[in-house]
Parts: sequence; structure tokens; C-alpha cells
Amino acid sequence: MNEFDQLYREVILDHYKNPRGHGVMEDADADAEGMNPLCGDEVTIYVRFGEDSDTIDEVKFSGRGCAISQAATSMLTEMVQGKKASEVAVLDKDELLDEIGIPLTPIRLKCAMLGLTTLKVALHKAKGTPLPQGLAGYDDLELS
Amino acid sequence: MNEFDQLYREVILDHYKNPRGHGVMEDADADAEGMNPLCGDEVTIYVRFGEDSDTIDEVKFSGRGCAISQAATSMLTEMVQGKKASEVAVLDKDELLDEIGIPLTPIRLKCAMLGLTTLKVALHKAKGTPLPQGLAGYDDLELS
Amino acid sequence: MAIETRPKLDAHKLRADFPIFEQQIHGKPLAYLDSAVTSQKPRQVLDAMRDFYETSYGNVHRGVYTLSERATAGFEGARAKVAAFVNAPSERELIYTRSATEAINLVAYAWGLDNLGPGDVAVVSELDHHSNFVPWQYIAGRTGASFRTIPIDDNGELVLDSLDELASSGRVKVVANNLVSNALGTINPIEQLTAWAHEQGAIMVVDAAQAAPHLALDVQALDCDFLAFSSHKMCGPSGVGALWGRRELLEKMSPFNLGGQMIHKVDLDKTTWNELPYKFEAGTPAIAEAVGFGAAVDYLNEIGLDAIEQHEHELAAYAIDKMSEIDGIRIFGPPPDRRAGIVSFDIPGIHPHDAAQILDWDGIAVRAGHHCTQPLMRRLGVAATTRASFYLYTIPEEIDRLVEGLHKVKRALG
Amino acid sequence: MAIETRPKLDAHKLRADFPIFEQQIHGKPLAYLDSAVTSQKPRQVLDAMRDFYETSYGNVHRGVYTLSERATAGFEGARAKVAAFVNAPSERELIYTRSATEAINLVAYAWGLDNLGPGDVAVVSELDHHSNFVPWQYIAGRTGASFRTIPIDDNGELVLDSLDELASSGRVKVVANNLVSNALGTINPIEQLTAWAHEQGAIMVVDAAQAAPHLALDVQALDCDFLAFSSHKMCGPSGVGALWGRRELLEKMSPFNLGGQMIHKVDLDKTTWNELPYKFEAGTPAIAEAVGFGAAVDYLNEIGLDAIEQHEHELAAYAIDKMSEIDGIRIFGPPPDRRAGIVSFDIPGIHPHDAAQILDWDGIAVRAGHHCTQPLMRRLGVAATTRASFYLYTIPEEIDRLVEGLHKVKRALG
Ligand SMILES: Cc1ncc(COP(=O)(O)O)c(C=O)c1O
Ligand SMILES: Cc1ncc(COP(=O)(O)O)c(C=O)c1O
Repeated sequence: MNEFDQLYREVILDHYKNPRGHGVMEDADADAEGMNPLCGDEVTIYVRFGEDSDTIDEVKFSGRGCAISQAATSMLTEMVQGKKASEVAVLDKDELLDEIGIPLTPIRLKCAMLGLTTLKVALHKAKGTPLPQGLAGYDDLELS
Repeated sequence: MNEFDQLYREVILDHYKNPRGHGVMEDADADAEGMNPLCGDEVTIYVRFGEDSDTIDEVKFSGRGCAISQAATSMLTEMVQGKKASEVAVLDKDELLDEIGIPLTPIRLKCAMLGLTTLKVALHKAKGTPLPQGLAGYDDLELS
Repeated sequence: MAIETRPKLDAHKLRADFPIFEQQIHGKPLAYLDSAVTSQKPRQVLDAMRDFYETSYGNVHRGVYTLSERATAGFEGARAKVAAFVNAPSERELIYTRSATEAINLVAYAWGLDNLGPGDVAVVSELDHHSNFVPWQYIAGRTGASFRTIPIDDNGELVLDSLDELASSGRVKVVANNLVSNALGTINPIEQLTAWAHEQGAIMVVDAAQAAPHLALDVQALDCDFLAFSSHKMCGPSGVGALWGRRELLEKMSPFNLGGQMIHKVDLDKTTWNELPYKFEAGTPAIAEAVGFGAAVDYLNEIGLDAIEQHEHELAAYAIDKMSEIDGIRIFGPPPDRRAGIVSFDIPGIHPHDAAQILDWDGIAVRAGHHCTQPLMRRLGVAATTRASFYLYTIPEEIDRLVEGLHKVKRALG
Repeated sequence: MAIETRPKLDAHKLRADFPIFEQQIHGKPLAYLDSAVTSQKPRQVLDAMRDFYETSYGNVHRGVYTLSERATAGFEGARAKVAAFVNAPSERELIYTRSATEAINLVAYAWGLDNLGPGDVAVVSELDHHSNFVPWQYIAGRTGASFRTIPIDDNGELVLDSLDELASSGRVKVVANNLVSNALGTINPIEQLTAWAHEQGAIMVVDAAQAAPHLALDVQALDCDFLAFSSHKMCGPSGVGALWGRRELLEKMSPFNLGGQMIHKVDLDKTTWNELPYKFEAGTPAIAEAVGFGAAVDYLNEIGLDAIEQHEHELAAYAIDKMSEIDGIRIFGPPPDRRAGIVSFDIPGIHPHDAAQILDWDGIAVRAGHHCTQPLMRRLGVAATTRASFYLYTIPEEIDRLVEGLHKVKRALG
């Protein structure tokens, strides 16, 4: 398997070309905007909760980005569906990385994490819980 | 001739150990203070004019310094005696350097020039003439 | 007098001076097409620094012993070279900084804090790099001055018609602009801007970070007041740059960084400043880096800035020509004769990150991003562009490989 | 557990790492006794930089291609080493600067401009280097705060009894002091000063420029708020230094230099800042120099800071012992166990310049001057001193040569 096939493997390309949950959600229960300062890519995430006001019923996203960030965000929308907001708010980044399943250089890691970070911000904002350090961009982004 | 003998040649040591014109002059017609910022050495130069209020009758200096700066200032007091203030105010530094007669590195050049620069400042101050660029420390000090 | 034909540079031959090209990247020869962000270094420069460290290293201006004298001579000798490189009237007007960015900050702080205030206007352009945009925005903000930008047209060229409107918004006190745009390659009409700035009674600050590597500079002909540039973009080491400033201004200005070497006399209640250029060089400077900077100037002079400029125009023309064949591509910026060797472009449906990543697997290094020009990206209606930029060691074959690579990217992701 | 005996360093062996010692100066082996002003560089550090330039050079944090990734990894890997060297809780708190001087200016400007004002007091000591003296004096002046100094006794040690009087003169907002004095070698009681600063509600800024090369540093044990040091004094290249700062303070502070890399989002009316440490690193940093700084930290760690400290204490004791035999000599500073490897002295009737010059002809490099401590010189009643300073490559034979040389100086000029 060469490097191209490794990074842009079929499932990534599929999510990139046919992103799940792509679009704007009117009257979402939670939303947030995020930006990757390296390339200016912006994403907005929208969440609708279920009857219990906690279970995630639907997630959508809009904005532009590279294949990695778009595919990762698309996968994320599938991953978190039906989960509790409180679980997702502390979701370990490795769970998403496992799903993506490809080795990422530190700079591309930022692309891959854009959706997840923004989703967490949306959930904390909606629940009124304080943003953990990590989300202020502190500890969970690796230097280098 | 080795380097020591070259730099600290007899006449320099003689001027250093028996400086001419060393001492404070009460009621001088012109005076100024100078400092070598590299080592903090300070010198004060005093001038008395003759009857024509222009011929330099006597020059004295006080302050501390290394052998080069003390000897150079001592030589200077002999050199300028009997000269016109207007001549000395524009005296070329090479005239003094010829007198000193030893090769100087750029940093030691500053030591050697301390007395002359200060004397020029004293004369310009007394005559009310504007300080030339060189004396504001601009062009005549070599970089390096 | 015989007419000399301008000697062309031989990029194939020059490449041999650059050890970086001796390796393969992902099994392919390195095509380094990101020289606008930083250039690679020739052996001549690396040798000069190594030799300096091994035989002549010491602190400068501080010791009477041999090593310190040698170090001082190396450091000041390099200053003379760098000053001559921009035709400075005196090497005392040439201040070493870390980078072009720091050079601009020096002016923004040391001149700006004392000379800007409410009713004053600081002017930059939409084309400016963050390093010449944010310092003025920030210091204007701190002092109560206003901050305005000169707009650009769709070609990425300054709209000088807008200047009158800017002048009517307050007292224009400083105009700061790049001579060559790093994002688009545009060569800007600095002489005109300078004339306008001086008419307003404003100072003119030229960001020459992107110009210095690529064209002959002459601060006296430009008639500007300050000029900033970086060693690392012109074959020299990282960690050093320069500010040239007009002597009368530098002498009147407050200092910027404070510390050893920039002082004359330190008392508890008062400190006086050293003469130029030392007044602006607090602390131990980038000594070996300055020596490398001087060696880089020697290297460029040997080749000739005119030859470099011409080489880049040719490469830019060749690249624009070849790349235009790519379906749907949008190439930003002016025609090749008004640009340095920089080509920024967008291929609809292909994100610059993906393009750059896939090109890397063929050993081709291009930049993807906003190039530190977010306001410009917004003006162009894109989040980012892909940018290929050339230098004296760039050969046309690398442009062929780039075009081939872009076709491959399109097949993969289009 | 077995008790380890602290391994002593073998200076004769280490010297072989330093190419500078392979030459002769005026026909004599080089005795470099001016390490306090700047240290010499081992081959390991020079090789690391050369190798980086030849195989991995690119700009950092900006490209998705291989060279940029390698450069970023080298640059950030070095940051981790430098941060660990001072036991920083997070490498995000470690900011690259040009030098210790710039690190202190960063705090003086970015913290000081917003946090000092009339009624506030900035405190340094009579022992401080101009680089930790003038920035505070200047920013205090700009903001209307007052500026006070802690006096020293005849041994060159801080008179802590005077602190109460200082506290009564206003709100003490910042205390800035060197940990090791470059002029006298004094190791200062920083823990006590820090405790006092914190009692006053002040921040504690430690100038560790002279401490970092010579003793193990731990910002958490020191409990200070900022700590500044330079690579060039600790076997690393010139052109790079570091500021460690407490995260809460760094996050609240305004930026210092503005430009590329330190921004998050740039708009015409507003710019937001990047996360730590990038918020304080505008423009292209000293990339290869940072890599060299990291290699220097590796080199020192390999030898062990404890071993270096002990070696210096031994040399200082030996030097003081030997030099005391010189008729009339006045040696400044505390006893050897409270000082680093620095011996400053005065021989009546012999000017330091003449001493240094004559010693140079025997290949011996010592410093003559005010050592960027004019207020201290005034306190000691001298214009300048002669200073010999030692490092890990210094051998006792060089001290013997120094003493012999000083006898010669006396014969010639005394
Ligand atoms: C036009 C322009 N200005 C300023 C800069 C800043 O240069 P440096 O990062 O070397 O300070 C750059 C480099 O990216 C540039 O291209
Ligand atoms: C105690 C002390 N502080 C600050 C400095 C300044 O260091 P640098 O010149 O590397 O900025 C020095 C170096 O001379 C020093 O010895």
C-alpha cells in the first residue's frame, strides 16, 4: 500500500465525496463554529437532542475543509449519533482517530480534530458546562 | 620586536607613567568631560587660551584610564600647545595616531581617541560652534 | 564602452551548492517550490558560519582579546555587506534584528508609541503580510490612532485611486507596505506610495522581506524611511534580519529593546543610549547568524540580483503558461512581468492541503494556506490557496513535475 | 539502593569536543577565560545544526510537506528539551526569544505596559546586569511607576534587610533579579526574594542568563513567575534564548511582537491571538538555532549540571587561592561556595584594559570592563574590573597561566 492509498484510503474518499450529515440545521439545540488557523478552514456544527434533552439525535455540519477534515467530521456525525451529550463532551480523541484509521502527521492531526473540537464546544456551550482546558486549545493539541 | 614591545613601547610607557599636563585646572577657559562606554573610563580636559583668546596656552587633564588612553592624552597636551583653537577643533585623528605610532585594534582606538574627542568638545563648547557630526560620535568612530 | 549582455544564471549548476538537494523525498528528487516562505542554504553560507564558530567565536564589542576582535570584525564586516546590499548611505543605519517581523515591530513600537495618537492614521494594504499588518493595527489601537487599508483590485494590485479618501480620514502619519507580496508575487509601486506618504507628512515603511531575495534594492532610490528584511529568505541563516532606517529618524526615536550594549551610561535615575546602530541592539545579538547573513549577501552578489530577477520572471511566465492548461484552475495575481517568482492558485474542488500533501509524495514541496494574509484571502473569496514559489536554484523541470502532480491530484480527488 | 558518588567531569577530555581549542593564539594555546560573556560550542551542537540545514530545513508550522514537518519536529523537539531543562510544567510555557535580554524585554513590555502605573514599584538590585535593569527602569518610566534597587554589601551580596523600606515606598508589583551575577559570580537567594515578592502581591522575574549554564534549574522549586536565559552562554548557538512563564500570566498578557504565526484570526478591526507559546513568537523564529539549543541541552545533560557546578566551585576556589598571592590584588564577591565560576578583580595601578591586552599576547582571554553593570561598578568604586570566568572545558592549568600572566603585567606596568 503506498502512501497515497494509505492516507486517502477508500473510506476517507467516500466520506469526503459523500459527506454524511452535511448541511445547515435550522433551530439546532447546540451549535458552534471552529477554525483551523493554519489554513483558515471553518466548520459549523449543529446538534439536535432527543426527548431527554441529552441524547444526540442528529448532528450536521457546514463549512469547507480538506479531505481529512471533511471526512473526519463526516465520520464523527455517524459516531456520536444516539450517544449522550455528556459522553461525547469528554470523548477521547483516539476513538475518532481509530475510526479514521490512518497515520496522521501533527499538522494533519489538526485538520482531523477540527470537527470534534467544535462539537465539544457546542455541547459545553449548550449545557453551560465550563470548557475544559483541552478545548481552549491547550493540552490536547500536541506541539510539533 | 614582539607585540608587547610594539604596543607598550618605551615612549607610551613613559607618557603613561609620567603623564604631561596631568591635573585639574582651576578657572579654565574651556573644559569638557568624556567617557569611554566600553570600560567606563572618564577624562576631563581643561584649556587655557593666550592673550588672543584663541591660541592654546595650556592643556591639562584629569581622570582615569588605561595606558593607551592616558599616554595618548598626555601626548595630545604637548601636541596642541601653541596651536590655534580653530585648528585643533578640526585636527585630523591621524595626526595623533602618527604621534602614538603604534598599530591599534578598533577597540583600543576608542581608548586612544578619548582625549582628543573630549578636547574638541571643550573647544567647540567654549567657542559656541556647533559640534560636527563626528563629535556626536557619528562618523569618525569606525564600526568594528 | 562595450555593451554587456546580462549573464543568465545557471540554476542547474547552482543547485550543486545546496546540500539539501542531495537527498530524496519519498524516493523522488526534492522539488522545493516553497522558497517564498524560506530559502535553502548554500554550502558557502554554512561553511562561513561553521568556520566562524570553530576559529573566531566570541562576544562582540566587549573584549580586547583576539577572539572578541575577530568576532567583532566578522559581525561588523557582515553589517557593511548587508548595508551595501540595500545601498544604505551608512552602515550605522543598518540594525540587526531577528527577522523582518521584528524589524517592523521595532519601528511600530519605538517610533509608533511616541508618534501616533488620536486623529492620526496608520495605513497598510489588503495585500500585506500579517507581519506588516498586525503591528500597525496593534500600536494604532494602543495609541488611539486609526488603522486603514489600501484596497486591491482583482489582479491583486493596489488601488491607488483610494488614497485620497484615506487622506481625508485623518492625519496619515505612517504608510507601511510590502514591496513584493508573498501571497501573490505582486511587485508594488512603492515609489508612488512613498511620494504620497511624504506629501502627507507621513513616514514610509517598506516591508522588503519578499523583495530582498529577488530584486536589487536601493533605499536611496526608493526614498523610503525604513526597510525591513530577513536573512532566511535570501540564502542566509534563520534567526537574523535587518532594519534599515533613515538616520535622522533613528536618532530621534526612543529605543526598543533595552539592555546591555545599547546603553551609554546607566544611572539609577537615568540612562542614556549608545550611538547608532547599537542603540537598537540590546543584548547579545545573533553573532554567527550575522556572519552567515553577510556570506549570503556575498553569494547573491556573485550571481547578481538582476540575473536572479530575470530567472524568476522566466520561471513565473513558464509556470503560468503551463499551469493555465489545468482545467478550471484560477491563478491569482498580475502578469509575469509585474511579479516575482510566486504563483498562487486554486483548483475548484481541490483543497490546498490535499494538493500539497499529494504533491509531497512525489517529492514536491508547495505551500497550502493563507500565507499569513487572511485579509487578502477574504478579499479573494478563498480560505486558502496553493502556492508555488521559485528561487535561483529552481529549474523548469520542477515546474513540469508540479503540473504533472496537479493532474494526478485532480484524478485522485476531483 | 546503592549510594552513587557524583561523577566528576573530565575537563581535559571535554575540551576535545570544542574545535576552538585546536588553534593557537599568538603562538600559545587558547586559554578562554571569558565564558561568562559567551561560551564556546562543542562539535555536537555544530553538527546538529549543520545536519539540520542540510537535510531538514524548512519553515515551521506552515507546510504539510516533508521538510516542513521535519523542521517543525526538530524545532518543537528542542522546545521540549529546553522546557525540561528548567523543569517547566508544560512546554507551552517555554517561549523562544533571541536572548535573555529579549526575554526580559518581553515581560517588561507585554506585562509591564498593562500592569504598571503611578504608585507601583518595580524592583531590581544593584547587582543586576543592564539587561535586567534598564528594561524595568524604562518601562517604569513610561508607565509612571517608580523604580528602586536592592542594595548590596561589600561582599556583593544582596542586603535583604532593605526590603521593608522598599515595600513602604509603594505597591511593589514586580521584582526582577539575577540568580547568578555575571559580574561577581554571586549566587543570589532567589527563593527568599520570590517569597517576599509574592507576599507583596508582586511577580518574580528571574534573570537566569548566568545561572542556566552553571547549575540545575527548576522553575517549580524556585516558584518564580518568569525565568529568562540564553543559549549562547550554555554551549548553544547565538541568536536564540528562552523565556519560561507561568501559564496563567502568559495567557492573560498582551502579546509583544506582532506578526505571522502569533495570530489566530486577523480582521480589519480586530485580531485574536494564537494559543501558547505561539502568541509570543511572531514571525519566522530562529529555527536552526533552536535545534542547536536543544542539542546544547542534550550535551549539558549528558555531563550533568551538578558535575558542572562542582567543577566550577573547585576552579573558583583554586583561582581565588592562587590569585590572592598577587600583591595588592582586590578580589570582589563572596567566598567560592556561594559563587559560580567567576572571579572579578582589580590590581591597583593596573588598568583592566592593559591587563587583558597583555594577557591576550599569551593566549589568555579575560574580560575587562564594566560587565554591563555600571551601577555595581559605581558601588564598588571602580570604573571597571578584570574578570576571569570558567566553564566545563576550563582546566586548572589555565588558571596557573593567568596568575603567571598577571605577574608579567605587573612587571611591565606596575
Ligand atoms: C511579505 C512578507 N513580509 C513579512 C514577512 C515576515 O518575515 P519573517 O517571518 O522572516 O519575519 C514575510 C515572510 O513570510 C513576507 O513574505
Ligand atoms: C546576568 C546576566 N543577565 C543578562 C544577560 C544578557 O544575556 P544576553 O546578552 O544573552 O541577552 C547576561 C549576559 O551577559 C548576564 O550575564
